[in-house]
Amino acid sequence: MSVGLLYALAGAALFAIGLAGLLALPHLLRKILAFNILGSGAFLILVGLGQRDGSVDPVPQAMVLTGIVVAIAATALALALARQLLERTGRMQLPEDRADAETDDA
Amino acid sequence: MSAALAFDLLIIAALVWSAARALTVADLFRGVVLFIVFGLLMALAWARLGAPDIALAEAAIGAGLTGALLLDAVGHLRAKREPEA
Amino acid sequence: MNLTLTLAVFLLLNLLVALIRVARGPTPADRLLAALLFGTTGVAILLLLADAMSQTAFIDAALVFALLAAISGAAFARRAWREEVPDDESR
Amino acid sequence: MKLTLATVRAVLWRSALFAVLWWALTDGRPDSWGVGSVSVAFATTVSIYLLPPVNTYVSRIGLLRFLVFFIVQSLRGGAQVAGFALRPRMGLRPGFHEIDLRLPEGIGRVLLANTLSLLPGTLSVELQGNRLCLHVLDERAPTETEVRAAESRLADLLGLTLHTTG
Amino acid sequence: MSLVEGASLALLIAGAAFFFAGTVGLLRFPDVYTRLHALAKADNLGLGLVVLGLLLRAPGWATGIKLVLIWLLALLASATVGFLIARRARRHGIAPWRAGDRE
Amino acid sequence: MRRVLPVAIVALAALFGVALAAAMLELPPHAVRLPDDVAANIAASGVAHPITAVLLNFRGYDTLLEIAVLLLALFGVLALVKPHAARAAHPAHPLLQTLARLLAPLMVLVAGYLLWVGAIAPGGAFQAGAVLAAAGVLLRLAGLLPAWVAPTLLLRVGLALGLLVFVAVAAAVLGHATLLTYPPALAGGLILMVEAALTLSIGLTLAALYLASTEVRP
Repeated sequence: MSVGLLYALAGAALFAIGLAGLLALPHLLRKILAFNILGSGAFLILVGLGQRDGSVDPVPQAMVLTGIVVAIAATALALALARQLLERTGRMQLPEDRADAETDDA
Repeated sequence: MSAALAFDLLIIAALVWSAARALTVADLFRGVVLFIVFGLLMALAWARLGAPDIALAEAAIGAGLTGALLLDAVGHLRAKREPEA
Repeated sequence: MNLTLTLAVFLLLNLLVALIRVARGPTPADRLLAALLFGTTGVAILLLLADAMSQTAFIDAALVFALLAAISGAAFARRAWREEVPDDESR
Repeated sequence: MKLTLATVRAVLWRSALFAVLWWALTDGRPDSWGVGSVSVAFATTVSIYLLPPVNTYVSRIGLLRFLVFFIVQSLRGGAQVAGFALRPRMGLRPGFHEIDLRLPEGIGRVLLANTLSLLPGTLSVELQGNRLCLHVLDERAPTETEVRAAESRLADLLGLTLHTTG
Repeated sequence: MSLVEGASLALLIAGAAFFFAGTVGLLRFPDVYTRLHALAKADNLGLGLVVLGLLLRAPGWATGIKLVLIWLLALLASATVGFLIARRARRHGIAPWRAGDRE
Repeated sequence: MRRVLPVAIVALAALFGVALAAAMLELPPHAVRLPDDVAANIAASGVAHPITAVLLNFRGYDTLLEIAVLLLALFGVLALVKPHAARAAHPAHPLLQTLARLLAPLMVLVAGYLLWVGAIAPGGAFQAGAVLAAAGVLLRLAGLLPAWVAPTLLLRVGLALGLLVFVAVAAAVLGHATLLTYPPALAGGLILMVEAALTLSIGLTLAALYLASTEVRP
């Protein structure tokens, strides 16, 4: 198994973890972390699969580079929105999640 | 087992572990610290994948911006809470 | 047998052991210390990888790491670990 | 900013320093100086803006002596901490130690606080005015003498005069 | 193995040993201040020795200067961050561990 | 019900991950060899580093859209900041200030280096922009940069510069060929120009994102 494929498989695991977290966790800050983990998983899959035969492929690398910068911009925007929600409602959770949130905001 | 394979497996195990823990630990601040660690590990992973461009970007953004943004958010959240015991 | 790579593996292992401190705490600062350790050790690992994989670009990555290492710590001390006294701005 | 001799000298020295760093970064490639000259100019401008030049004189012999002192003490510091960490019974005797600095206000005190954090047995904890609070690993160690030694080296380096405490 | 190579190897291994000591200190030392000592000193010496070891293998002056610059930056960062965190800890009223206390 | 839903989500996500991994293991060898295409065309791209060639020449649209996305995110954040709600900088301890005063010029220099090196080796506008933004973050943490109030005209120009230069260059070469296809003789110089503007734009936008998003007040 090549190094690329190994990391691509790790990327799949990270993607799954991020996806589960994004959907299941009520706290918005956790959702943002989960979103970033999901993104990192996707990036690893892209680059890892791109070079699973051992050669370096610049195209997915360039795409991931763009993706990282977009991800940080999205994170900053999401954090700002979450803060706004905190100011408005006093909690960092979406209204529909509030009913079943009990443990997560330590 | 070659040193390279050992390095890759360690990195991957640490990546998956820190990602899972960052989302599941009870304390939010601990989650953020684990996420910062996750970002630094990602930079090493990119280096091992032979993608120094991405390693550079991840190092710059992971160390410089993500950490600052998230720590700021945690501080904001704490300040909004009742003073802790 | 590549010795610099073996040393890099050793440092990585070392780093993962240090993560126990994140779990143990007890103060937020203690938890962050492990992340700060990642900064310096990460620089060393990248430098060793640069030697082992003959990729000089990793030295640049290490330089960026070292240059920005202070930011997380400063953000923590200035923003995350505030005084517990609630002042007007934190209401 | 007024164009004084100090400013001109600072600009020259700092751009020379940045140029050397640029040379090192780019591995001495001659075709880099197009971007390089602009970068060096920017870096120097930012530096002059953030750290306005003051009339301090950096003694070259002082610098050399300070460097030797610093490296030797760093080695000792690392060895000491490693010793404490690896010994079965650590034998730590930590505590706070307050001290009044004789260095004048400014960069000297900041540098001293940073240097002491890297020297054996001491970690700067608070610096307010001329009062420096240190955390020491061993209360029985002669902290006072070590701080004074570092202080004089720094004063030599920066050409500062020490106040007498009293 | 030439003399330079041997020296470089020895320095690298010594550097790794100091990183190890730093980790042990981080785990064993009793309070946040002493742990900061471990971080600031053992690590910088660790990185310093690793840099020195790689310096002996560096292809030219330029790489050498880069490596030394990296070390200096790490020194400056860790001294300042150590100070900031220790200061915050003291402000929070975290008392230092004294000999005789239990961890 | 409350406990069942998260468990179901985790199970489904795990299933998804396994399916993804299985699909990757079954994947046939590459049908198209993109690295060969890149290698074949790199001589005409104006730079020697394949990733920079892809980002700014072969797939220039991606980068163009990316900088637009960055600006959009900043607009989003700025919409949340009440004007003049921002506070003046609260000066940090002299030690942190000194660190920032020493490091910020170095960050500028390193950003310049990353920009230059992108033409021949790993590096480029993104990395340079990120380092530049980090300088802004550090200065803000040290209390040396005022909090975000409202962008001045000069700042606005700086923010938009990357996008503007990119579009201007694209328009200028439009008559020559299709959009964002540079004439090979000029490609190197044009890419450097675009990259310099991009670095400034990305750096300012990321720094502004940090400054503004940490100042959100009702």
